[in-house]
Amino acid sequence: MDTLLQLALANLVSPMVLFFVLGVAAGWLKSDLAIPEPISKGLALYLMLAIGFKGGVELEANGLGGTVVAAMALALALSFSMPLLAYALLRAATRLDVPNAAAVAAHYGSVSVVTFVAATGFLGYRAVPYEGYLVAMLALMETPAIVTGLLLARRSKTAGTTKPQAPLFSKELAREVFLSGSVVLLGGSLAIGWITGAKGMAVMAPGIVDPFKAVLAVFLLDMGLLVGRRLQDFRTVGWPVVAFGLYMPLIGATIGLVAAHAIGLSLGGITLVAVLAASASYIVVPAAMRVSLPQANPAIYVPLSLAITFPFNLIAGIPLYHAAAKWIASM
Amino acid sequence: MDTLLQLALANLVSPMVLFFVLGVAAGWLKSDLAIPEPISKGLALYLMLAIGFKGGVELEANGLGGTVVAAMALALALSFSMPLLAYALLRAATRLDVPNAAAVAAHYGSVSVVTFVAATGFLGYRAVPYEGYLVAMLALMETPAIVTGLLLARRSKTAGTTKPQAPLFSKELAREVFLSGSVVLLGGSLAIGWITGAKGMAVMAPGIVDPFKAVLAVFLLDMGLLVGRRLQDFRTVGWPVVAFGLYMPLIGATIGLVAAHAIGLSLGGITLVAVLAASASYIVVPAAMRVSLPQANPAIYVPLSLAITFPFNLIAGIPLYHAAAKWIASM
Amino acid sequence: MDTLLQLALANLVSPMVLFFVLGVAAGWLKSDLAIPEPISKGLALYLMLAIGFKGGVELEANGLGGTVVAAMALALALSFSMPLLAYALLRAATRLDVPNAAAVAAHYGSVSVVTFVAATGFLGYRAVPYEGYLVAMLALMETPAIVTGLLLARRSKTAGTTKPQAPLFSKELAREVFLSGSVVLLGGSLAIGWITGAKGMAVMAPGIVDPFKAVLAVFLLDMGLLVGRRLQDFRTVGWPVVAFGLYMPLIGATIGLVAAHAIGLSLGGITLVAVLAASASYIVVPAAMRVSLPQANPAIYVPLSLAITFPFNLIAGIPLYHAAAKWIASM
Amino acid sequence: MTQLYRKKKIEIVVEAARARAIIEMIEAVGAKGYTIVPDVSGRGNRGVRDEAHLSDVFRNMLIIVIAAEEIANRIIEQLQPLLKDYAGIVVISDVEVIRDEHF
Amino acid sequence: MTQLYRKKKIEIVVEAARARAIIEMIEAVGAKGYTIVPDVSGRGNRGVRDEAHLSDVFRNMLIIVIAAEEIANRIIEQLQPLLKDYAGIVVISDVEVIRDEHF
Amino acid sequence: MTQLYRKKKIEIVVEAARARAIIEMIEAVGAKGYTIVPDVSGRGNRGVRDEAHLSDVFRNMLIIVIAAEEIANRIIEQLQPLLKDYAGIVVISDVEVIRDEHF
Ligand SMILES: Nc1ncnc2c1ncn2[C@@H]1O[C@H](COP(=O)(O)O)[C@@H](O)[C@H]1O
Ligand SMILES: Nc1ncnc2c1ncn2[C@@H]1O[C@H](COP(=O)(O)O)[C@@H](O)[C@H]1O
Ligand SMILES: Nc1ncnc2c1ncn2[C@@H]1O[C@H](COP(=O)(O)O)[C@@H](O)[C@H]1O
Ligand code: NA
Ligand code: NA
Ligand code: NA
Repeated sequence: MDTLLQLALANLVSPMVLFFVLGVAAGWLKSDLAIPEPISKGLALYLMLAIGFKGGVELEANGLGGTVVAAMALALALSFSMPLLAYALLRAATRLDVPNAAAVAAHYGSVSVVTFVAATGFLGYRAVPYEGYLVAMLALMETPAIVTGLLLARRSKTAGTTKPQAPLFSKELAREVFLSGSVVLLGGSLAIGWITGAKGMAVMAPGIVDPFKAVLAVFLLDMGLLVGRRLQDFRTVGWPVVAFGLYMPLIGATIGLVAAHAIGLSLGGITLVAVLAASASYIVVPAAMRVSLPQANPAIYVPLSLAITFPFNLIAGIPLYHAAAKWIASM
Repeated sequence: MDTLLQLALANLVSPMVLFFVLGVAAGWLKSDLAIPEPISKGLALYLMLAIGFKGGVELEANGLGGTVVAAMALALALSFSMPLLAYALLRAATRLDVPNAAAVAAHYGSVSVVTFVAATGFLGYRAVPYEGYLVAMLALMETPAIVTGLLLARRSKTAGTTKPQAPLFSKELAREVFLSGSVVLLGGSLAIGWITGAKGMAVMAPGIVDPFKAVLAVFLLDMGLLVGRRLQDFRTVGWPVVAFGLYMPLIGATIGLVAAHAIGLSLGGITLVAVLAASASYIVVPAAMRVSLPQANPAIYVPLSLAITFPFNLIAGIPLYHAAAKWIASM
Repeated sequence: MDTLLQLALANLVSPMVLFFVLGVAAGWLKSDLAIPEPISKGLALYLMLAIGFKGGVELEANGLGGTVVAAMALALALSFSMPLLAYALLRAATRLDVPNAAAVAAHYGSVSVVTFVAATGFLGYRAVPYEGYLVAMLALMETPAIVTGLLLARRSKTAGTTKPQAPLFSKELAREVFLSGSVVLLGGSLAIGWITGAKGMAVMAPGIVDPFKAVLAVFLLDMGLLVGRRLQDFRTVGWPVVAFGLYMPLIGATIGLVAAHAIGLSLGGITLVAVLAASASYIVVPAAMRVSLPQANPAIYVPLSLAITFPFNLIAGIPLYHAAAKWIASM
Repeated sequence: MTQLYRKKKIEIVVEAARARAIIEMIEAVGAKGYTIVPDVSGRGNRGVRDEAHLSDVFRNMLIIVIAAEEIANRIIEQLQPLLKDYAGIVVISDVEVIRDEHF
Repeated sequence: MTQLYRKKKIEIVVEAARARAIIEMIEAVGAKGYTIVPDVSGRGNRGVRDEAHLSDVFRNMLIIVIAAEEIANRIIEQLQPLLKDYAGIVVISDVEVIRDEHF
Repeated sequence: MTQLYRKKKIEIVVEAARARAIIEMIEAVGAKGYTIVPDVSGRGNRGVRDEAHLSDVFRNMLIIVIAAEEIANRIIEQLQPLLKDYAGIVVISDVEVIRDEHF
């Protein structure tokens, strides 16, 4: 336990987490500190391009080991199935109705790119290596959960509408799911990194490797501002739902730990899969839900994943999951 | 020919070209991947500042050799005269009317900054040196073609209008031509690089040299998105015009190769002049044409230079012109 | 004097100052060169984050020496008191009425972050060390002057209004003063640098140290564009007021020099305090004045501090104050 | 004097997530054009919708259509169901235009 | 046919520094919503107000409120003192809306 | 009650390349002010005009002028030739304003 506390404290005093905390404080106190919208979108794109490209280069360097296929299958399985568990918990433990429970559930099957990136930063800080192809898991896990969420919501919809039931997968949704900017950029950069390998990395490194952590710190400042301004939305959400936002990551991480250990990932890899399973989407899934499940209230699912689960994972979750990964890896 | 194919393939798998291809695919498939407008303008400014500054520093280092004046004269001559050739071809081989043919012609006398930058990246990758002052040619070639284009358009205008003929060069156009942002930034950075020399470079290098290629890759991703979204504009343009967008660069490059060889430039320099002559403007000239030649249809000239000539030069043209430059330089 | 001239000339040919001059020229000639608004806000945030963080790290490295408290007290004293002097001069030497004189005075008690940053660049270029905690002075001096300015304006207000006098410090103003974005970001980054120390710096350096000067150069290009476009506002301002914008920095710098020498700062430190005292705010104070002293005309105080005092300090002031600091330090 | 033509102006403030569907409807119904102000914020029944957005979930758009009365009526008719479950308002007014062929 | 309800539309162009106070007034007076176009430029009595701004001092905002006549009158009444010393204009017109419950 | 004054509102959606000329005309004709929404997208006779632009060639602006009827008429008169060969629409409506001295 001593190590765990030390880990948590060391994480707390990294510039990344401190800038996040600064942002939360400034946002909560209604400071006019604000990072212009296009800049913050640009930073998000940068992080995805960089992490995807690095993953691709490492994939090329280390080859497609036997566990790669298993890892990809695991990614799909987790993203498709975790919403079922989340939905059951929400219906049992909160008062959310069917569409809202389905929408929230979809978020927890998907992932948070920035939480993943912060976890790679955490590992890098401690020189813990991890499998480069896990970035592909990140890309794969973004969207399947949306499908499960919509299927869950179906159950109620049939009663409410008089029109013949709309197809589950509209063209608009398909675009949202398969051609979502983050999926394309993560996947595309991974592919380009994989094709160009070390030679490509030599070209890209001064832009995407060296300043990476500083950019991440600035982006976390921005996320903090967003979270700080949304802290008051807690009230809308209700305490049983807030509690879900804290225990669901723990459940997800546990599943991730066990599964990642089972397919034979390294210590770093186990940590990252736990983080993926624990994190919740706050960009891609909200957008998809708003288009395809408008009955669900965004004022519930956005603050839940953004203002509760995200900071929890960033500050407490990552060191915790890493400690647990150590323990499970040493067994 | 073996070398040429190899060159083309090697160019194809550079991160720059691959990010461009990724962008085209994402744009064509209507992915919501988008680089915020201010970021993409910022990246364009960065490229111009960096390339201008580097050119100036190299100019200072190597002094104003005898060929400099010749190169500058060549730049002006090419930009002023190439629209005449382009216009004749367009009137003979396509159905464009006078204002549209004149407007398109003006684009091909001018240049594409990004194509030039990509070509310097291509040369850098292969450690082929080139004359630093060629950046000044780039700046000089941007706008003279506009004047020729407007003069060509005059021929028809006189008939159509009842009002006394407006002066060819309005104040608005003069500003567009001489004080266009890219001309000022390229020229100004060149001058500053030239004044501050190696000492200035020491200050600026970590910002403008090291991450340069990564920034270029991101910018090409953005250009790809733009091209991908405009690919459908082909239909508006018509096949004879599309064909012009492919053979005109070849003609231009040939003229550039011969002229550059004649004034005694190095292998790298010959390649770059060929690229300048082959490339077509899609920022400065469209803006000027819209102001001064509104009868011409931007839905013709923008997709032609942006979605046809630009990708052609980027992917096939640069390695081709370089191979040709090797051949001509070895004679 | 020989050294002074040399200093001034050397400063003039630094890329930073030259890019500023380029910007002024382009802005004045109405070139359409423009750095997109979000980019320029982003660059300003970058400079503050970087300068704050570096200051914090140096503070941690060198410990809180005896002079730190004295320096902080000096910062508050200067910012609170200098508007009194400025106000007296303005009322005596110009025709500005009470609210306008009070508003202008407030600007000169506060500081210009970019001028400070440019001065650190100037010192860095000459390898002159300075006390890291001076960044805290910068943060502390931003806002107290606002309070003095508003108190000065009170004198006239009582006569003009029929309503019961509004409280001096509205909630809106408090937010503007204490939670102004630049105060929060400077102070927060300083704190984070101080907490994370050298380890934090290792993480952040490739992002905030290496490209710092190049970013500053680009930001000064942008400031130049702004100044160039506002040069015509001179006419609104009137010559006695313009003169104030030139002699007030000299008076402020003199006070700063003497006070900084008195509390025992190094050569670099004396220079920077002089620069702080000489510079005038053009972001934080205008915003606060517009909210709390709307009778004052922004078309007077913005061009005065932005288009007159800022360029004066940047081009002539910094080398001058540094020469004076050398002289006073050698006594 | 320039000839003026009477038209209806419809202004729609709607969350970005719904904008695409509405624009498709506007085109389908036969309007000859529309204008979009891509980034507006506001407050309404569904609380504050501001600029600080990672996704478009809390972003509003303003869509403006000028159309002949008959087409305007069709648009209004079809907006009601399209706005169910979404944040949005619809405002109609009388305007005049020049260059009738644009509408 | 969809039922339409008569309302007033108030458009306010005002410098950004004053926008917060005006929005608070609009809320206090009982309007159910408003829309903001956050970044407009312009020229008026107080000269050019453009986009090139470090602070918000030279930035304009456009605020749009749709409200029943009575509330509109209250807003207009209170705008006059709020605009003293500030750049800004107020424009009122007649409009119709659907979904009356939003206003 | 606050005094209201009847004016005309002219809204012009026009491609950015033409905006400068139109604004100069508006000033020349004697209007006391105007407001610009600098970045709107849309579709009209000349096809889609969207945000993805390197140059301003495919960008629209929205220009709003409030003016007395007489000046409004002059503006409308002069817009017709200025819009020839350019994408753009002109919409006129009746409005009321406070603070008459601004118009
Ligand atoms: N009364 C109003 N006046 C102007 N804009 C409004 C009004 N009510 C709502 N809006 C705008 O319409 C959006 C959606 O409204 P609502 O569906 O009521 O939440 C809000 O975010 C505002 O931008
Ligand atoms: N006649 C007008 N028509 C349209 N907008 C105007 C008009 N007059 C002023 N404005 C807008 O209102 C702002 C403030 O106006 P003013 O208080 O007259 O300086 C200006 O910056 C313009 O954006
Ligand atoms: N009927 C309409 N309603 C609203 N905006 C329109 C309409 N027609 C055209 N516009 C706008 O005016 C611009 C130019 O129109 P046009 O000249 O018809 O291409 C378009 O890009 C739209 O932004
Ligand atoms: Na998850
Ligand atoms: Na060319
Ligand atoms: Na000062």
